[in-house]
Amino acid sequence: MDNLIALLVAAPLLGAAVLLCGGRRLDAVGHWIGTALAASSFVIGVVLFADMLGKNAEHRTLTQFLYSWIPVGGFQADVAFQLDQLSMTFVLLITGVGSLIHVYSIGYMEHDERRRRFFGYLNLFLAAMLLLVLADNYLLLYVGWEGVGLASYLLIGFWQHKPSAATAAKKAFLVNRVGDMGLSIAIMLMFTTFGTFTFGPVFEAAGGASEGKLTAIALMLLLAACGKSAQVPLQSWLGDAMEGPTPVSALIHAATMVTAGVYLIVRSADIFNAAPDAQLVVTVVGAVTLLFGAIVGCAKDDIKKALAGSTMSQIGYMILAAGLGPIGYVFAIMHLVTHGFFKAGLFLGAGSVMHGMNDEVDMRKYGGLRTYMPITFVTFGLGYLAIIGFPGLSGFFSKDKIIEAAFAKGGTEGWILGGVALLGAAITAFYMTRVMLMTFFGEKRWQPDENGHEPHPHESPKVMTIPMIVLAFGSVFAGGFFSIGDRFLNWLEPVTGHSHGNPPVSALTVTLSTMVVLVIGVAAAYAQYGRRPVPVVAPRGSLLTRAARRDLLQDDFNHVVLVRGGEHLTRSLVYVDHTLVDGVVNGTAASMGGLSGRLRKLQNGYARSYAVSMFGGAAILIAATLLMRAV
Amino acid sequence: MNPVNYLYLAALLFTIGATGVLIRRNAIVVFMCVELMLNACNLAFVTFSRMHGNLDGQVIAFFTMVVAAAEVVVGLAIIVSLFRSRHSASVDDASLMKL
Amino acid sequence: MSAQLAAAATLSAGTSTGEAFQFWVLGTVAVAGALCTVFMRRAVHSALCLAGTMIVLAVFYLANGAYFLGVVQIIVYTGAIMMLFLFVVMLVGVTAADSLKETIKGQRWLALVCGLGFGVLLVAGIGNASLKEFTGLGQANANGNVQGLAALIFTKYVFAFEITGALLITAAVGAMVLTHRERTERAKTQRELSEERVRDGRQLPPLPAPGVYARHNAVDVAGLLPDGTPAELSVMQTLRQRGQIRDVSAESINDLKALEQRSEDRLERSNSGSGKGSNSGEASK
Amino acid sequence: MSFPLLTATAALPALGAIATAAVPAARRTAAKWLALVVSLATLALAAIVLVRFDPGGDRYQLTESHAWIKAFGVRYELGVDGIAVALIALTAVLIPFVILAGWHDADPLETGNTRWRPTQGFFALILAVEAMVIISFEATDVFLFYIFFEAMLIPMYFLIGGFGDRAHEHGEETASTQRSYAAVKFLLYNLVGGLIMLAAVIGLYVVAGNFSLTEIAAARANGSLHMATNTERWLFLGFFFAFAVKAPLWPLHTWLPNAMGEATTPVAVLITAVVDKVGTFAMLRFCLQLFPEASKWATPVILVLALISIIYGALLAVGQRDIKRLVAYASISHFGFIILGIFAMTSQGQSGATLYMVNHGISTAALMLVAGFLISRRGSRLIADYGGVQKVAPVLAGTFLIGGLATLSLPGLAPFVSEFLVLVGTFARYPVVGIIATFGIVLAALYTLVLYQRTMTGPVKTEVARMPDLRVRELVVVTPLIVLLIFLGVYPKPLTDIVNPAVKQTMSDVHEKDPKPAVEAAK
Repeated sequence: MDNLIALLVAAPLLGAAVLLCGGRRLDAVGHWIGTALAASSFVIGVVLFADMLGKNAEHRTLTQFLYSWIPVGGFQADVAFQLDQLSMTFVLLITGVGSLIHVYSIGYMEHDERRRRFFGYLNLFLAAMLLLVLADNYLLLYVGWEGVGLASYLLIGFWQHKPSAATAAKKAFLVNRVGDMGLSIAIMLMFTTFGTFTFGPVFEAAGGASEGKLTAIALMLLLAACGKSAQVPLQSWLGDAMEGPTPVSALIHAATMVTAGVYLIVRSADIFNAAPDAQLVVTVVGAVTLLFGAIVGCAKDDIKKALAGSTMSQIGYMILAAGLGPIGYVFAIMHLVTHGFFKAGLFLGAGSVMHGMNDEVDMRKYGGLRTYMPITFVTFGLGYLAIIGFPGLSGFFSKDKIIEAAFAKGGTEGWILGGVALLGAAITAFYMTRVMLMTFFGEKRWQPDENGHEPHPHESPKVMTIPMIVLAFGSVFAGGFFSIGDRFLNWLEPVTGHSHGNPPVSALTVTLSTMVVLVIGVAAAYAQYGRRPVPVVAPRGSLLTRAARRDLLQDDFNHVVLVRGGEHLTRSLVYVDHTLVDGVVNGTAASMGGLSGRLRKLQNGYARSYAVSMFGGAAILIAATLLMRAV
Repeated sequence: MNPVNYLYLAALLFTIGATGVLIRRNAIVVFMCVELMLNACNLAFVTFSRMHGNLDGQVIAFFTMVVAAAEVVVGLAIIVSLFRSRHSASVDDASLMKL
Repeated sequence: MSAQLAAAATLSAGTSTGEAFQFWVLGTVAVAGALCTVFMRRAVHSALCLAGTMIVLAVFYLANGAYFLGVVQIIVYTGAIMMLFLFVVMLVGVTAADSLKETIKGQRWLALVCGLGFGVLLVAGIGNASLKEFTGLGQANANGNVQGLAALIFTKYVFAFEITGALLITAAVGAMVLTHRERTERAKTQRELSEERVRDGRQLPPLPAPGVYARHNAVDVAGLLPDGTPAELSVMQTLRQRGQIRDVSAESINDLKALEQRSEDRLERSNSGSGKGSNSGEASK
Repeated sequence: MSFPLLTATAALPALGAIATAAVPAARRTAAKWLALVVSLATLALAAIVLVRFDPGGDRYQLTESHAWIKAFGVRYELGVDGIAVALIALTAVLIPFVILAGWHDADPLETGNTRWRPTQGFFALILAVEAMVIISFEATDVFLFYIFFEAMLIPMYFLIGGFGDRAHEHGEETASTQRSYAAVKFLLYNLVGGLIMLAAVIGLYVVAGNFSLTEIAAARANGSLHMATNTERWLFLGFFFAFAVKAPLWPLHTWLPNAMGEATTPVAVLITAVVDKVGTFAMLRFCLQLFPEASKWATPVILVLALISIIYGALLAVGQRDIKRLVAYASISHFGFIILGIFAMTSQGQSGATLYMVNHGISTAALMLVAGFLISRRGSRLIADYGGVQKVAPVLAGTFLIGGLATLSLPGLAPFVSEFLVLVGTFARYPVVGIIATFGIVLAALYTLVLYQRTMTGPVKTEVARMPDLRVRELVVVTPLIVLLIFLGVYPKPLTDIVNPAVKQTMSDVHEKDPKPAVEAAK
């Protein structure tokens, strides 16, 4: 059974290799190969899952040692996998949603002549992501970590002929690279602290290390998480990442990759538990991003960017929960899974809408689509209800738990975090309702585009709608399935541990207040966008709105400080290198030349001046001899 | 008086001659200065021979004279041909040893 | 012979006050001569001063018991070599005085510094060499200085002597080779020369003779052309080159004027008588 | 005695060079094939060396030793340790690709150079360089090493100054002047370094009485040869300076961009991937073995310089307008990493540095050669002249991207292993230095991706519109390199197994031990 783990990774990797090296002759069947391999990986996952369920909680952790990767002195890195409940959860999510999105892409990318390549990249992503969650040491995890980064780079920039796409891809990779820096430093710290970076030993030894070191490690891990999961201050790339094809946004930038940060933190629970200060920072980051993403989401008119904002804020929830320690780990993951479902569904819905509106993304040019594309409307609507936490749907359970946990943190922190979480819930309700209304309700607002053909919205083909339906099911029932009888809790607890904390307020109160804010949010949105018609051209809006449209000026800050500053630095350095460093050398050469030119003048060809030197020489010789005699 | 003074005198004359060689431009005068130096040497030799009480010093001086004579002959010949070729006897005119 | 012995006796270790006196006097002369040799502007003067110095040195040789050398010095050096110098000097131009102005930058100072340093060092060297006692040439010159030298030259230094002989011959040949100019082309005949002269319109008739008028029959006075201007050609080329022409045209012309004046006067006087006569004649009519 | 394998490995390319040069000018193609065959044969010999070498065995194996100049006790001593074997293998692997990539570069018909240049000369010179590089990896006699370390300059000089690619924005004349400038600069820099080293070599002889690395090292180890502290330091500096110029280390680096920019791409690869490695290799073999104390004494300064090289090189790479110069500055940054690893004095650092030499050789070769193919198509080295190539020539773009990803040391490709080892090794002893060096990886991503974005993506420029994709010859060059990159990234163990024992030896030479982990120390 253990040996199957490697297959999980191998299958999509093989797919990527075949599709990318296969060449044009595979164009016809490429997408089928890719989908089949993704699905096979899912099947293997399910088999392993069934096997795991068969065992009791203690023996559920499988490991597989492939070979020793980098053995140098005390530095022993192996290629070895570890499959426990946490990993298993991710494996199922990744391969499941992944396979669905493969299917969806078959339809979505139908008219793209580079579809084979697209599926290659998708498979590559799956492989890297699985490697990430299956690795049994941080270095191997790092490989997966950067692998998904690469895949996301390739997929965001899939339409490279669009400069915006290329830039977005580069930006995503660079920002992630900053996070990766954090991860690599964390690994180095682990190596110097524990002499290893394999999960088991590290977590055992974690107790022995000084808190300072642990905090440092934890913070570095957090930096990595921020990069990958688009948390403040490294969130700026996610919005631009929407340049990629919509399935990519659904799979990578909503369901799976961006949640890797949460995985990392939960996986490193033992380290974080031992570093409370770091945990506090985590919660703060989570809370801030939560609001940040929500606010951005309210202002965007680009449907995908709006969803991206919401993704940010939802992951904010997860990070927040993960920061709460044992109280929140489980719920973080749970929300992660449910979010995986409904957010993927939402994105696929958005994709379907764009598909029908020949790639129009501006919601102000939508409106009243529910009649044109009913399935999309329904699935999207279910996803919407799920994400705002409509009672009984997935989001309701998972988010509610997180808010409770936030309060349960206790103390003023608890209140603040809980409050923020509530506020976030309200805003979520607001902007999601806004999206919903602007897209599917009201009268139609689309006009013929510049070359004059009117978009005639139509429902997407089956191959696209079926995945959406499946995901819709997920987003409806997953939460309930997990929560009833604390299934998910019992499933994960052996890995992450769990504690109830001390809730200052009863769960019921929290739920009720959530409901209240939810209603407020929806009502506000309805008042804004449901009652009165939506202007096709966005109004100037308040200062906050304008800021939010510009991602709260994050990019402007980066541009001014990093890009401009960097450009000036490099330019001046180029100048310095040419004039100073090189100048010194050339200057030396020149001065040598000048000197020799001067010495040359001594050779003036006059016999008499030569005679003088001869004579002087003679004098010196005599002097020398005399001195010798004297001494 | 101590005959060493002769040596001092010789040294003095030699130096004067040498300086002359360096200062004068006229080849003939330069030549004369060389002669002066030779003579100074001769004086020194003679004094030495008196000092050591044997005649070898004088023999050397004698040879010096002979060689000097030969040298003068050739040297003057050179000067004459030089003068013929470039109507001047200045040593600086023959400054072709420049790069 | 006895004189020589006596001389030899005097040439014992010490030196007589007479010799000291002689040394100081002649030494000064020698140094002065040397300095003049260096600093005289005309080669001739330098040569003469050098000759003087050499003679002084000859005397010193004698005083040091090198009789043969002393004589040789006077005859060969002062007599032959210096004369050779003088020949050359004359050849180059006896009056050509070369300026002592230094052309090479810093050369003079370097030279002086070096010279000074060198001299000081030499003196220092001699000074701290222990040269106290003198054996003197007593028995070396016992049976004649010349004989002694001869003995040495023809026994001990015979090879050196022979080689010097070879050297002298070589030198002589060398001097000839250097100064001898080989005629490369055929000598021109009278006709050719005269045709050449006609062709490039040079003075055809023989040159005019210098020294017109009895007063000036010297070769350095240019003859006068009819208009009284001096005829350069009438003076020999060397003098012309050296610019040693005495121009007498001006004074001779003045003399002419004076002459005419005087004849005028004389004529005046003879005319005056007749004049009166005529006047009176007109008056009688 | 047994068959002199090492001598053969070095001699074969040397003879090949002579033979190639002897080919008549009319038969250029024959010369090319001859050179290729010779380099492949050398590769085979190197493979035999690799096989015959026993990682567990003595430090120096396959040794040969003959008296050479008795008067100075100079001996012809060869021997390889793991590090040398790895680098010899690298050289032998790269040269065939260099030759293949330069197939047309020296061909007057192809390059359209008005001045006819002997093609076979080009290949003969390349083989000569290979021979010299290999023997300086093998030499265990300081003097022998020095000779070839210096002699290398001669063929390199002609390769840089004599042959350039057409791709120059200012036409052939400026190109040639620039070339000669670059060549002279290269020569002078390395010559100065070499002369200083010569002084140090002589000094070493004066102190030690012979040139044999093994004997001196042994004598140093067992204390029978004692050096005064200052003597040792001066000698160390003498050696190190030469190697730092060759490596090159900031601020002695300025010759590299000129040389790599002006030379043809194969030669540029030769410089940075093969020749410069001699410098870093020599630091590891000579500086540390002969002058352990002095090395430790100089470590802080060297680390700082290495750091500067890393950051500075990367930043300048970002600022370049010229593809080849960009790669050159990137290499400067990478050499910073190598030197950092060497002088971190940890087994991770030094193994990492050795791996880095190999990996950097391969990755730079891949990137630079593909860049060369790109340049040869468009005839310009300016990044601004490209755009949208990806759409026209996807394979070219793909290989270029892989080369770039290797340069930014993406996990899964070989350079990552070495770079991470270097970083960990440095961090273990000097945490701050390690962290600063880590910024290098971000900058690496920056310049690589910017280069890729500007050249390969975006709308298709008209000039590149009908650019052909990679030809068979070019694929033959690139594919093996990429495969090698991936293999060594996924399974570097074979390499580490060879290198580790040698590094252990070096560590013991400098009397250093890896720092112990904090927690175990706590226990």
